[in-house]
Amino acid sequence: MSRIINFNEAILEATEEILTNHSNSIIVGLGVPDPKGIFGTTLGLTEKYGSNRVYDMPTAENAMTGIAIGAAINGLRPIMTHQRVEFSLLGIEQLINQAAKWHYMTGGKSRVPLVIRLIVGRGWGQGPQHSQFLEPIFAHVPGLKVLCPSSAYEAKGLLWSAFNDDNPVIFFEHRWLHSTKSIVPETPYSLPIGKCNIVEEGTDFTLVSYSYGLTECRKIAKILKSFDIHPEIVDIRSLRPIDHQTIIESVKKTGRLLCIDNGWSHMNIAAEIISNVVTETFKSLKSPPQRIGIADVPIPSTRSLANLVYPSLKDIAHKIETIMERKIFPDQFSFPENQDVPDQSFTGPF
Amino acid sequence: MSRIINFNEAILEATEEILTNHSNSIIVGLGVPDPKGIFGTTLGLTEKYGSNRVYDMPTAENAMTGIAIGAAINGLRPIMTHQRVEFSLLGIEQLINQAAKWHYMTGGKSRVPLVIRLIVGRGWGQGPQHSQFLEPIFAHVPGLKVLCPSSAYEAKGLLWSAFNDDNPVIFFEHRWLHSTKSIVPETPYSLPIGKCNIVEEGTDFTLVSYSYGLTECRKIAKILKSFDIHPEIVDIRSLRPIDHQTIIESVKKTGRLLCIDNGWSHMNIAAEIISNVVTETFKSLKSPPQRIGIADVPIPSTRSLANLVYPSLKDIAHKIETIMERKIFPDQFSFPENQDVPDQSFTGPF
Amino acid sequence: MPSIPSYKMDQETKYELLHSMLFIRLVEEKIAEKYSENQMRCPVHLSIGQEAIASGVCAHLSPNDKLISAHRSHAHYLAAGGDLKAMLCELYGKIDGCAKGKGGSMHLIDLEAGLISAVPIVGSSIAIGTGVAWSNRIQKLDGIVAIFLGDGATEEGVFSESLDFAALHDLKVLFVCENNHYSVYTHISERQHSKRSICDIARAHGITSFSAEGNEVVEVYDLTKEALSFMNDNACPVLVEFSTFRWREHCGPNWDDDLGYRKDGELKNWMDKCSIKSLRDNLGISDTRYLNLVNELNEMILDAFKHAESSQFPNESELVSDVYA
Amino acid sequence: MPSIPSYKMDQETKYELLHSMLFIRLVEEKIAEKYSENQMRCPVHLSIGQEAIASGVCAHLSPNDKLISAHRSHAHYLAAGGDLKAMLCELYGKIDGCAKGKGGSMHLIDLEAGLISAVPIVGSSIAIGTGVAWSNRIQKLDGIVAIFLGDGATEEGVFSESLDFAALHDLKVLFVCENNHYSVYTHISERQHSKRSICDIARAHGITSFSAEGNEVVEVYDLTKEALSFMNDNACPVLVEFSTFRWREHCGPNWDDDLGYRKDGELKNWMDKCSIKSLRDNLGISDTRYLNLVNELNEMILDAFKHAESSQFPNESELVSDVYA
Ligand SMILES: Cc1ncc(C[n+]2csc(CCOP(=O)(O)OP(=O)(O)O)c2C)c(N)n1
Ligand SMILES: Cc1ncc(C[n+]2csc(CCOP(=O)(O)OP(=O)(O)O)c2C)c(N)n1
Ligand SMILES: [Mg+2]
Ligand SMILES: [Mg+2]
Repeated sequence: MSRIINFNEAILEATEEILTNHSNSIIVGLGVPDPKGIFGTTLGLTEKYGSNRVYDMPTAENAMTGIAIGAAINGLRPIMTHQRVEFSLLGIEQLINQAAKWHYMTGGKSRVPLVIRLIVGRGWGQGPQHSQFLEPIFAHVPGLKVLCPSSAYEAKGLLWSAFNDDNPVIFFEHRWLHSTKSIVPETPYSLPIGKCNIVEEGTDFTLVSYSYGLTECRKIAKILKSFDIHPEIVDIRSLRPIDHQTIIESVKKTGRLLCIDNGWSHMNIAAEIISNVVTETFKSLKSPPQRIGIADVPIPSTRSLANLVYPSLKDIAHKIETIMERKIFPDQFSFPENQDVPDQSFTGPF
Repeated sequence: MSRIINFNEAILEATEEILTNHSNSIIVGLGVPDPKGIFGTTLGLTEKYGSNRVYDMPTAENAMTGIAIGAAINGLRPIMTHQRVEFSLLGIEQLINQAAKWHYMTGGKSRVPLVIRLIVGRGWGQGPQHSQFLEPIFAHVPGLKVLCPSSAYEAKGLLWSAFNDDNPVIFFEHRWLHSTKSIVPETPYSLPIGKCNIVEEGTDFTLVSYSYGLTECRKIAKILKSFDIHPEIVDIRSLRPIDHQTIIESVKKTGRLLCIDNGWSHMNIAAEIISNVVTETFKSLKSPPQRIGIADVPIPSTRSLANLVYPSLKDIAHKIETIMERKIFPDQFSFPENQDVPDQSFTGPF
Repeated sequence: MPSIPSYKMDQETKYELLHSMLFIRLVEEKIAEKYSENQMRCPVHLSIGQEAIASGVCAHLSPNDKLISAHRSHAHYLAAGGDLKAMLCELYGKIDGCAKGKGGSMHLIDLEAGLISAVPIVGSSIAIGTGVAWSNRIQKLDGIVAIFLGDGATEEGVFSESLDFAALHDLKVLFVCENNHYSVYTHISERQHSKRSICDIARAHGITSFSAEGNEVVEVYDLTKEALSFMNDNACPVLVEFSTFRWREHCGPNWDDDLGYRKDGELKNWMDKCSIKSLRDNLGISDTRYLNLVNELNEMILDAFKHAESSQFPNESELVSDVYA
Repeated sequence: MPSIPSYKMDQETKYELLHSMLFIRLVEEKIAEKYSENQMRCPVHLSIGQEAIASGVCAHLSPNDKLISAHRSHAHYLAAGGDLKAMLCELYGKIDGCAKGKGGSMHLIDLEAGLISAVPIVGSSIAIGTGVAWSNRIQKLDGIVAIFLGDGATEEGVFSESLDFAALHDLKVLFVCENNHYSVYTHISERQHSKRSICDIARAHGITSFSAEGNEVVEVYDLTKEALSFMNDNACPVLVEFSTFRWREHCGPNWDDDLGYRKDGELKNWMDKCSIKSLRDNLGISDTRYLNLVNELNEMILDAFKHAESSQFPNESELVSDVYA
C-alpha cells in the first residue's frame, strides 16, 4: 500500500520503522527530541522509543561525531543528524580521517555502520553560514558513501539503504524538499546505493541532477514539453559511489548533456560527471556538455542577492539552448523567477 | 642574483624576508620553533625574530585557526603551518565558514590576510591519516585561494604572493618537494596568483598537473623526447582561482589533454579542468581528455600497497597512448617503478 | 573573588543603564511586532529578558575595547553603541545594512562601536575574539576584547581551547558567559553534568572567574568593573558568568512557552525578575517620566524602521563584490 | 581521593608487572635497534621509559574491558596482551599484520586483547573510546573502556567535549592521561598555563580524578584499582593522570637529548626513576634470574621479528579490499 506523504514524513516513517525493527538502532542529534523535531523528521520518537534510543546532544559536534563512530564500531547503528551541514564541519576530521578509513585501516576487522543526516538550507536569509551545499567535500573521500534523495519516495528508501549499509553514509537533505510530496509505500523498502534513477525517459538531451535540482529539472521539462523537447532526466541519487554507467548510456542515446549542480560551480559534482562522460563516450557527444551551479560566492542573506545565486529557470533554459545548439524559447517567454521561500506558506524564521 | 637552493630553503628564505620586511607578520604552528623546524622551513626563525613573532602552539587546531583569523582581522598577517593537511581538518570550520566568508559577510568592512601552509605527505608508511591530498576540499570554496608550488622557485614566489594577498590563502606543500632544488632569486619576488605556468612548450598534447605532479610530468616528458613526442606541460599553480584560459589555449594548440592529479581520482582538480576544457573548446579536441589520479582508496601504510596507490610512469605512459591514440612505448620498455621514498637518502621516520 | 558593592551606584549611571536596557528591549519588541510583515526575511534571535548583561558589561567598554558576539547579538550591538539604522537595514536586507544586507541578523558588525562581528556558528567567535586579543598584545595595542557566549557555546571544544590560549598568553579577554540555561529547546541539565561548572572550567585552565545574577544590571555592572580591574592589575584574561533567561522563542519573534519545553512557572519567575522593571523601581522614576522615555525611544526606533523599509536593496553588482579583498 | 597503599602488593603481582614492563621495553629496544635496517618503514613512537603506566593500568583490564590508544601505542598493545607477531608484521607492512599492513605502527588493533584501535590524530581516539563506552551502556554490556591519552591530547577541544559527554551519561570510561610533559619537542609549560590542571579540568566537567607518579608501577597499579572501584561503586567515569617521561625521540628509534629541547639533566633524572629498575630492586631479584628472564623474553621477541621479516607483503588485491564493508 502506498499513499502520498511529505518528504519529512517519509524520513520520520523510515526512522520509526528502523527503530521498531532494529533494536541496535539509535537516533542522535542536536534537537532530535525537540518540539520541532528536526523539521518534523523526528517528532514523537522519544515518546515512542524512549530516551535510551533517541538522544539530544550537547553542541559538541566534533566529539559527538567521534562518539557516534565509537558507538557504531561497538554494535550500535546510529543515525546522527545535524540541522545544517555547516555544523558538521566541526566533526569532519572524525568523518574523513576516522570513519571513512576505519574498515580499511583496521584491515577489515572493524566497521562503522553510521548514518549522518546533513540538512542543507536555502532561502529566508539564512546567509553565508547556514545555506551552503558542501556535497563535493564529502563525496571526494573514499570510504564514505553519499546519498541525496530528491523526493519523499527516495528519502524513505535511501534512508533505509543508508541504515542497512555497514559503512558511514552521509545523507543530504535539502530543506526545501521537506515539504514536497510523493507516493511512498507504507512498508519498509530500500533503494540501491550507487544507482541513478531515470526520472523521465527522453531523447533530446540528458539532464542530470540530484536532490533539489530535480525539482528544477521537472519544472523545465514541463516547459520544454510545449516546445516538443524531451530531456531524459537522470537523478544521480548517490554521489559516492556514482553510477556513471547509467549517465553514459543516456548520453549515448541523446548525445547531449546538461548537469544541474546544487552547489558552487567549480570543483563540483557536475565537473565529475562531465569529465567522466567525456572520457568514456566522447564520440557520442553532439555538442559540448554544460553545467550550471550556484554563483561562486558566499551565499548572501538578502533576498535581492540570494535570488541571483541560484540558477533560475531562465538560466537553465539558456544552457539548454546552448547544448541544443538552437534557439528554443521566444524572447518574450516569461519564466517564473527565483523566490527565497519554497512556497508562500513559508514565513521563517529558519 | 639567483642560485640553486632546496624547496624547503626557499620557503625559509621567503619567510625570513617577510619577517624582515613586514613588522605585522607572524609565524605560528605546531613545531615552528622546533629543532627540526617544520622540515627545515622555519629553522632559526625564533632566534632571529624572537618569540614575539614566531610561535609554537598547543594541539588545538580548531581554536588556533580561529585565533589566526582573529589576529588577521586585527592588523596582523599570520602565516600558520600544519605539518599534515589532516590536522587542519580540525580547524576547517573556521576556514570554510569564517575565513572564506569574512570579507563578504562583513560587507567588505573587514578582511583576513592569512596564509595557511598545509603539508601533504607521502611514502615511508605514513598511512591513511598522514598522507592524504585534500586540495579539492579547499579549492571548492569561494573566498579561499589555494596555491600549490611545484618547485623551489614557485615556492618562494608563491609564498610571497600568498602573504601579500589580503585574503585567506591555503598553501599546499608536498613533502617530497622539500628536498628538490631549483634556481631561486636571492631577493623577494612574487608570482601572480591565478596564473598557470607553462613549464615546457610543446605541440603534441597538453599535460596539466600541479605540485609534485610536475615532477612526474618532467620525468615522462624526458622519456617522451626519445620518441619525439613533445607535450606542453602546464603547471596549474593556483587551484583557486584556476587560470582556465591558459589551459584552454594550450589545448586549442595541441588538441589533446591529460591531467595528472595528486589526489583521489574522483571529484578532483582534474575533473574541473577537463569539464571546463570540454565546455569551452570542445571542437579543438582530437581525442577525449584523460585524467589520472591516485587509487580511490584510503592510503595504506605498507609500501607494497602504497606504491600501487600512486600513478606510476607506466600508468601515465599508458594514458598518453590513449590520448595520442597510438602505441608509443615498446612492450619491453622499462619504466622506473614507484618508490616509498623521494630519494635513497630518505630513511624516515616521517 | 572581589566583593560586589551592590546598589551603591550613582543615579546617573543607573539611569544610563536603564536607558540602554530599555532601548534594546523596545527595539527587539518592535522587531518582534513587525517580523510577521515578512519583510525582515532572516532568522532573528531576540535577547528580550537578557538585556542587563549586554548593558551592564558594555557600559565599561571604552573606545579601544572590542567585542564579538554570536547568533543572539542585537543586544550587544546596541549596548556597544552600534548604529540602529544600519542594524535594521541589515535585517531588512538593504544596502545600508551594516553588512550591506549580505549577512542578515546573524552577522552584525559595527567596527566604530567596537563590534568586530557576530557569527552564528556556536563557539567559533570565541576563538576569533581570542585572536583579536592576541594580536592586540603582539602589536602592543590597548584595549580588551569582550567575548559574549552562551551556556551552549561552552560545550564546544573551541571554548576550552580558547581558554587555554588566552591563559597561556595572558590575553586581555573578558569571556562573558550569558547562561540562560537553554540551548534552543534543551535545558542545561540535559546537556551538562550537574557538577559541571563553567567558572570552574575557566579556573582549571588557569583563568580567574566570577559569577553573578545576570538580571540585576547593577550586579552585572559592578562585577564587570571588578573583573576588568582584576584583568588590568594582573594582565590576564577573566571569565564572568551571568545567569539569565530568554523570554521568547529561541529563534523568531514569538512567545513559545506553550510548547512545554520549559518548566511551568519558569518563565514567569524570570519575568518577575525583569531587570528593567527592578531598576526602574529602584530608581523611583515616575510613570510620566518613564513613559516619556519610552515614547522618545520609540520615536527614534520607528524612524529607524522607516529608514530601513524605504532603503534600497543591494543591486546585482553586489553579488560578486567583496568575495575577495 | 582514595588512599594509596604503597608496595603492599604481593610478590606475584609485582613479578607479573615486572614481566610486562620488561617485555615492552625489550620489544621497543629491539625495534629501535632494527629500525635502521629500513625494513620497518613507517613512523614509530616508542614508549621506552613510560612502560609502568601501560603495565599498571592494563593489569586490571578483564576480558570485557576495552582500550583505545593513539600514536604511541606499542606499550598499550602489548600490556593488554596483544599479539606481538601481528604487531611486528604490521610494522614491517606484512599481510599478517594486525591491520594487514594497511595501518602501520600508528594503527595497531587487537580486538581479542580488547584494543579497539589506535589512531594518530591527536585527541580523536578520546571521542571514539567514549562512544564505545556509551554503546556499552545503551546495550547494557559489561566492561569499561580505558582511553590512553597524552598531555598534548588534553589541549584538543575534543578532550573537553568527551569529558562532558562521559560525565553526562555516567559512562564507564577510564581516562588515562600519560603526562610525559612534552608534545613532540615542546615542554608543557610552553603549551599550557602554569595554573592549568588536567585533574581539575576533569573535575570541573563533573568527573572525579586522581593523579600519581607514573614511573612507580605499584602506584599506578594501586591507583588504577582504586579508580576502577570508585567507577564501579558510583557508575561514573574517572580520570587518572600519571606523570612520566619519554626517553627517546618523539618519533623514531633514536636518542635525541643532544637536540637540546629538554633541560640538562631532565632525562637523567627520569632515567634514574626507571620503573623497571626500581621494581626489580624492590623485588630483590637476583641478577641471574633477571638475566634469564631477559633472555627468555628476547628469544621470543627475536622469533617474532624473524616471523615478521619472513612474512609476505599483502598482494595487489588488498589495495582495493576493505574500502567498504
Ligand atoms: C556549531 C553549531 N551547532 C549548532 C548550532 C545551532 N544553534 C544555533 S543557536 C544554538 C543555541 C546555543 O546555545 P547558547 O550558546 O546557550 O546560546 P543561546 O541561544 O541560549 O543564547 C544552537 C545550538 C549552531 N548554530 N552552530
Ligand atoms: C591533530 C593533530 N595535531 C598534531 C599532530 C602531530 N603530533 C603527533 S604526536 C604529537 C604529540 C602529542 O603529545 P601527547 O599527546 O602529549 O603525546 P606524546 O607524544 O607525548 O606521547 C603531535 C603534536 C597530530 N598527530 N594530530
Ligand atoms: Mg543558552
Ligand atoms: Mg606528551
